[in-house]
Amino acid sequence: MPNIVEIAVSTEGFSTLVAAVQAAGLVEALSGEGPLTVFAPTDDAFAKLPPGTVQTLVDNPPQLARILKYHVVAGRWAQSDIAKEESLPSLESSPIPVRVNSAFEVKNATVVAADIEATNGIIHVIDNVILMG
Amino acid sequence: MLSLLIWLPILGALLLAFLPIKLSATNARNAALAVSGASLLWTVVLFTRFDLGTASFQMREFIAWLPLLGLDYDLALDGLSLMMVALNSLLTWIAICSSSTTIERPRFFYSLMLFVSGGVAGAFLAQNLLLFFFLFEIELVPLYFLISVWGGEKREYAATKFLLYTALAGAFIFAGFVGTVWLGGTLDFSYEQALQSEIPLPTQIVLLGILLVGFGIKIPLIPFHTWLPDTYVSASPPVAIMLGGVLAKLGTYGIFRFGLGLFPEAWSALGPFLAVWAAASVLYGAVTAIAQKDIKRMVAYSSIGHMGYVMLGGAAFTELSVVGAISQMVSHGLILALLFHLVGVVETKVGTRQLDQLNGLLNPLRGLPLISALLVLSGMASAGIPGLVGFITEFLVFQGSYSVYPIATLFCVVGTGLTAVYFVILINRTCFGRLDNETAYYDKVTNGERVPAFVLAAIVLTLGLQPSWLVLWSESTSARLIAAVPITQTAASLQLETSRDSVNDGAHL
Amino acid sequence: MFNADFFAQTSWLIPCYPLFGALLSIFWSPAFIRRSGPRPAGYLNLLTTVIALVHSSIAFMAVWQQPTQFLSLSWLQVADLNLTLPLELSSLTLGASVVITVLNLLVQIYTVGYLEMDWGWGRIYSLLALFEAGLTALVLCDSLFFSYILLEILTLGTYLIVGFWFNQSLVVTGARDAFLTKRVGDLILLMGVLALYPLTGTWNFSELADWSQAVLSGTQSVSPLTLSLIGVALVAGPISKCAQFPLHLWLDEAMEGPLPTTILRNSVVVATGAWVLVKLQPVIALSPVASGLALTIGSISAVGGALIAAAQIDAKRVLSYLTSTYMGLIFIAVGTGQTQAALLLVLTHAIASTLLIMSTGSIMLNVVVQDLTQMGGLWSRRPITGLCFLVAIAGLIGLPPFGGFWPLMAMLEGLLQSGQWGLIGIVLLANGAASFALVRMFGLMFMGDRTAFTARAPETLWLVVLPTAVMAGIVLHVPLMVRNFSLYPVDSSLSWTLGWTLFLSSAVGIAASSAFYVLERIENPTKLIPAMANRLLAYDFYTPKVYQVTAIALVDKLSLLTDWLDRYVVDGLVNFVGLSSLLSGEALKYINTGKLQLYALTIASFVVVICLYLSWGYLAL
Amino acid sequence: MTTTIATAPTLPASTHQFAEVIHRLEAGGSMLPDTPDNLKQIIGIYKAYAVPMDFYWRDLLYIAEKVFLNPLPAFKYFISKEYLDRQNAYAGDQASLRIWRGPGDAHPELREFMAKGESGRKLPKLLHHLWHDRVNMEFAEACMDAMLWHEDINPTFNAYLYTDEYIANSDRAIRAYFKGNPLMLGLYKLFPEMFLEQVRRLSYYANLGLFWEVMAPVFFEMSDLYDEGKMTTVPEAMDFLVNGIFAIAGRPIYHHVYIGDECYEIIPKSQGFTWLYEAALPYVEAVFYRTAPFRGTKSYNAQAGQVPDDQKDFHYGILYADVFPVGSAGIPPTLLMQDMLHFLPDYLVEEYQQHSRGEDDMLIQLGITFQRSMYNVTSAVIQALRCALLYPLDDPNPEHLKANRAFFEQQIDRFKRPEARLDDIQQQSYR
Repeated sequence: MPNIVEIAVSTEGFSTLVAAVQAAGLVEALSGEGPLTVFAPTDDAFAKLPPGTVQTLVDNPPQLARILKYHVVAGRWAQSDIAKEESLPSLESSPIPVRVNSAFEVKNATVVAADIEATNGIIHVIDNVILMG
Repeated sequence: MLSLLIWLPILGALLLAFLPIKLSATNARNAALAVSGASLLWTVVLFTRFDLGTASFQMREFIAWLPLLGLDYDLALDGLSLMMVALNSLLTWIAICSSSTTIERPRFFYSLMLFVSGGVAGAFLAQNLLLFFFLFEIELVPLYFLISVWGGEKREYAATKFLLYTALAGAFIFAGFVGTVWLGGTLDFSYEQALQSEIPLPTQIVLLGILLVGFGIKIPLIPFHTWLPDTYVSASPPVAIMLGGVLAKLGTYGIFRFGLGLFPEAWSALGPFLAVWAAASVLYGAVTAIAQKDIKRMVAYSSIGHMGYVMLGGAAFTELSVVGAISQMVSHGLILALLFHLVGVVETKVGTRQLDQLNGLLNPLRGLPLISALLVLSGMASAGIPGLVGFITEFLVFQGSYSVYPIATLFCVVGTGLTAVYFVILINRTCFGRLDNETAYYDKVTNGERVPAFVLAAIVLTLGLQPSWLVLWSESTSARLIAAVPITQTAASLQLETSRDSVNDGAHL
Repeated sequence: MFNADFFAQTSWLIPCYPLFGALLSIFWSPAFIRRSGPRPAGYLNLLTTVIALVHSSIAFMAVWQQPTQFLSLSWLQVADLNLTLPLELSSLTLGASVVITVLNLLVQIYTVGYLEMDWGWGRIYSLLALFEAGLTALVLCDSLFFSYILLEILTLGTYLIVGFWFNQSLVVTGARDAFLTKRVGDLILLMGVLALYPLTGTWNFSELADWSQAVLSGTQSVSPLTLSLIGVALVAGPISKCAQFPLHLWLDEAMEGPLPTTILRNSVVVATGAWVLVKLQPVIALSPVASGLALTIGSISAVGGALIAAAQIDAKRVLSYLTSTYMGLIFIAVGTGQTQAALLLVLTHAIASTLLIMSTGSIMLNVVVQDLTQMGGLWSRRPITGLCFLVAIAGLIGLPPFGGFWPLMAMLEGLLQSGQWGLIGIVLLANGAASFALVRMFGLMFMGDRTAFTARAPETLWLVVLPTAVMAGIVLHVPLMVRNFSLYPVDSSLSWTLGWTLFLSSAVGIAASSAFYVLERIENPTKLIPAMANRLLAYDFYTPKVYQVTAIALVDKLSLLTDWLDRYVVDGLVNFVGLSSLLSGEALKYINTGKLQLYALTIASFVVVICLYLSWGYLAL
Repeated sequence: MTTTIATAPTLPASTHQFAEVIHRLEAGGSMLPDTPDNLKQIIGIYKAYAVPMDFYWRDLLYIAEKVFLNPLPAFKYFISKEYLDRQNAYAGDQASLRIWRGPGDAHPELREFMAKGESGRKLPKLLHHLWHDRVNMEFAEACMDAMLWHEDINPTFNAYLYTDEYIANSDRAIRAYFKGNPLMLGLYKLFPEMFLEQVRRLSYYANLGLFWEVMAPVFFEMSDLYDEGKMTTVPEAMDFLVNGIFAIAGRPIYHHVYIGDECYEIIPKSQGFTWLYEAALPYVEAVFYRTAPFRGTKSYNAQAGQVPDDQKDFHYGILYADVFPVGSAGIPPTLLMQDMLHFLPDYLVEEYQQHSRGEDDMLIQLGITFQRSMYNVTSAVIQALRCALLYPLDDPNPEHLKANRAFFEQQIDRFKRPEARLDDIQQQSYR
């Protein structure tokens, strides 16, 4: 079974995310032991951000890393586990509010594909980049 | 040369009223300013010609007029009249300056103002009792119109009240004059003659009493004062300046010239009573002013209080106190004119005179900062803060009177404290505080409105710092007035002995 | 020509410099110079203050250890009253003028920093300069009359400077109360001034002292009642100036004004009253009643002020009540004839309390609040200010060898010589309570845990910190000044027991306060004393309420009464007597509707009527 | 974000006191009504604000990076040539993201004012300074102080100031700065916290400087677009700001100090602090909303109880300020108004001359304009937050729209306080 990064690289629609992870120097961290839970925004999700947003971040890796870390939670959290929680502690340290009702929502994003298993964790694909605050 | 002071304005008034040419409001105003300015300049000339060493009257002008009546055209000048004439010339100019440029029926208005000015100058210069009375009485007519036509709310009531009160005062004064002349045994109304008449003391006291009531209404002293608040409040600012600054002085001038001057002995005898009357006026005016909500009314009551100081100075009848009293007339005229002018500006811009509606006018950009600053200055001048003219004149009155009537004087000192109370209320409410955002879109103050305020404030400040320029003119006149009293208990009383007696005197006042 | 003596002879110029600066500052009112800011007004006044300081210093050196010289400038000569302005040039007066200009200079520099965000520089600096001018003129002038004039002008100055931030409602009432309270004192003083002249024929302090000698020796006889009344008036004037009970409340309210003005007010402006009192001491001493009044008022203020200060939660108000305390001690000194000790106390208090307020202001500037209960834990971040505060405490209370010890010691020695044990107790008590209050304030501000309000507290602007530090240096040098200028009045027969007692009273105060507020911050030390007593102190003996129901109510009700009388009785009566029917206005109403011609016609008819009336009057004779 | 009109038929009308404003926000508008006059006013004032701001940010960075711990910083407002020429990261040819098309060094109008002042004469710098013919940096420092003092609004950044890492970084810089100065080093030994607290303050200088470095070109560009006729409505102006906020959101916030030739990284960029989270949002909260009551308008007397006990209750910022007393004593924003007065575009000067007292009360008129414009900036912040944290305005899910509304209502609730000016700026007659 591939790890988180490998899944992202091999799956279509995550090229922005992959580029961002590379720019932020997080490849190693995401390929490590884990386990980690990653909320992975699609390319469309990144495209929704106003122009320039991504570019500024890519130019400033530490800041980008911080945003990306907000999409990552320590531990292996499947949808069924998340359903019992109101929020999860992100690696950035701010909490991520989550709701699982009719839809599986992570902050203001909706999970479009849940519970993608990887060797070192689990991936939920989301349709929006989520931000702290 | 004195006649010029009378006839220049009157001629100006007639020309302004009846000259068959079209005059715009501005031109009418300029014409009036020119005429009153000319009188003012002429007054300055008089100052240069005035001989300080001469105690008695100078620059006499005499034309026999109606010998049958004992009425002559007889003018002359001494320190007292000089001060009053100067005040009149200055305040007329100020009042015309201060009147609105958009006034209704401007030609008529300015001509009446000039008419008043000329007449009052005549009254101050008159050396004939009947002439004085005639001019005194004739002022009523233009003033009646000035109040009833250009006044504020309730103007007819106020004008009528003013007319009736003053007419009544006139009746008393006339009775007093006639009595003096009659009992003096001549049929000549000349002041000189009257001076020499020998009337027994009790009769003197009766005559003086009649005159006191007459002039007391005009000044006014309590309890004859109730026409004053109504009239001052209803009158427009320029008219109020004339009324309070100049016309009220006809009363004090009359008392000094004809009461104190003609009956010095009776005057001395009535002294204690007058001192109490003065102190009562001071306190009554000040205390009542505190309760007022309308700035103009407050200033009106303040005026009653301040005229009390003049009376006190007169009552004490020492050289110092009389100089003080004469100077106080001038300083009161100046300060009152300044106050009324400023209040007028405030009312024009803000639209109200109510203390509970005004606020924050000291705000430098949206308020009336300069007007407010001068309001502080004039309020403080009136409250007797040193460095401004109000202090030194009040102080001279107090110092001059203390040795004669200590208790009454101390009460008057309390009065200045109360004066500070209401002026602080006035300044706090009007100038301090936060501007109301809903209403604070007032018009700019124009330079034309600033000029009179600047002129008066400069004089108030200059004379406050250099009071000798004010007091020196009336010194010898006061000395002459005092000297007329045969017995002592006067100027020389600044001695240890007398003052100790007077402490005791004061104790049972 | 420009030798030192020339500067002494032209000492009258000293007040003129700041006055000149004040006048020029007017141009920086918002109405005049609009396109650039108002700060030049401040720099200009700093310059004039420096000039005044240099002039005073040179003049001081010129008169040092020289006999006193007098100058006089004629002002007004009227009738038998001759008002000349006499100036006394002595090391005392010029020394005082040096102190005043130095304090002013530091305060004005401090103001540059403290009010750096303010747009009212033109006003504040012209007022500061007015005070400087007034104070230097006051110390130089040798006449009660001119002192009175200056005090009155400073009263107005107080009104304007407290009212500096006139947008705020409490400022407005504070300014009002300060003005009126001080004015009450001024007018009582004026009564004394008026009454004194007929007796003495002079207002010059030096001649008044001679006259007092004459009265004492019996060459002049004056009734004791007169002397008492005059003495009481002369004491009562300074009561309000010096914020003594019961006229002390204004100083509390005046704290609403900007802090830099508070510095001057609490240190030197209130001391003007004490200065005049010292100058008048020979006259006051003539009457046991007046001296007794000074002692009573002084004692109450000294002890009461310190106790109230110890219960305040507002930083500025602690200091304001302590000012009353020290002025009270000065009253005691004057009441017992110890003018030298009184002057020394004026000096040490002025210098130490300047530093006290400067350092407090420096804290308030970035802690934002004034509430002591919301402060704490500032020591580690603000050690410079903390040290300055400690120096100020040491310089104010009786703690040898610092400045404040010496005048108190001198007073105690004097009191001991005359055997006034009660007063000794009061001085010690006041000193102990003051020490307690000050250390309490230090503890609340600097010790304990940091609070939300003090969490962020860097040392403030250098323009604030630097003058404070310089002032601390001056405070530390006061003992040297006392020695070098031999200001200590009593022969140095220091009574060790007395010295120890004084030290002990401070130590007790410090120790008690440290126990509660420094070492261990007791959550609510007010529990230690009865709640009622605490409220009584915290709310200043309920003085505002007392004013409300007495003087204010009296004037208010009286004015309403006379107004009512005026409207309904006097006016009503007059109207009723015969004019009412006419005054209805109906009869003359038509006039107003008419035209110009009608008016003219009426005028003409009036003239005719009057002429007829005239001749009728004559003919009827 | 785009301004597609998002009508929300599924939601009933708001019952909020400011329902009108909320509906406008929900439709993608601003708190400030969309009128041509409002647009003219706010763009004009952005321009007038940006010029002094160009000085503020340069000087703030100059103080944080160069003046550093100078104990007597008498010349801290005498900015060096290097900092005047410093290229703005978002303007000029070298900018990787060019917000303003103009040059990256100091604005020409600023340079002219610094050289000649209002007097129009070339005088030595010191004379201009003493004549108070200069930019009022005190105002910028006051804004910085507000951010510093309200420490609770910037928790992440603030927490870092107390870490060992920060203290070690500062220690190195302090020692380097005072090298060869035994007095200051001795003092540092005695009172290390005193110096650290100063450095923390300087970190906020850097923070605010970096924040304003972005805002100046944003405002310049808006002014240029308006002049070119490309910005025609208030919502457009707001959207430009929203986009700007997003574009720059990730800009690093750091504090570097230059001593000699060496750079000491007190707060390194690698700490990951961002413009949006560590500067912009705290700035808005501290300066627009909270600050502290002006000493001339509120009593600080503890017994009067006019100053709130809790910093969260402080509401004295420009959104609440009474502008009428501007120009009198005790009203610090006058400093900013005066700074803007120098750089007003002609069309605003004309506008002001036609109203109220014209030349005489221009400071107040432009102050009120400034208030309007800051309501627009705050609207942009609210919309940006909505965008970042919540849902699009045209989201089909009614639950999401409800969440949006709840958010807007919560934001507008802060203007229910009586002193808030939201009501006033709805009227054109408020000037």
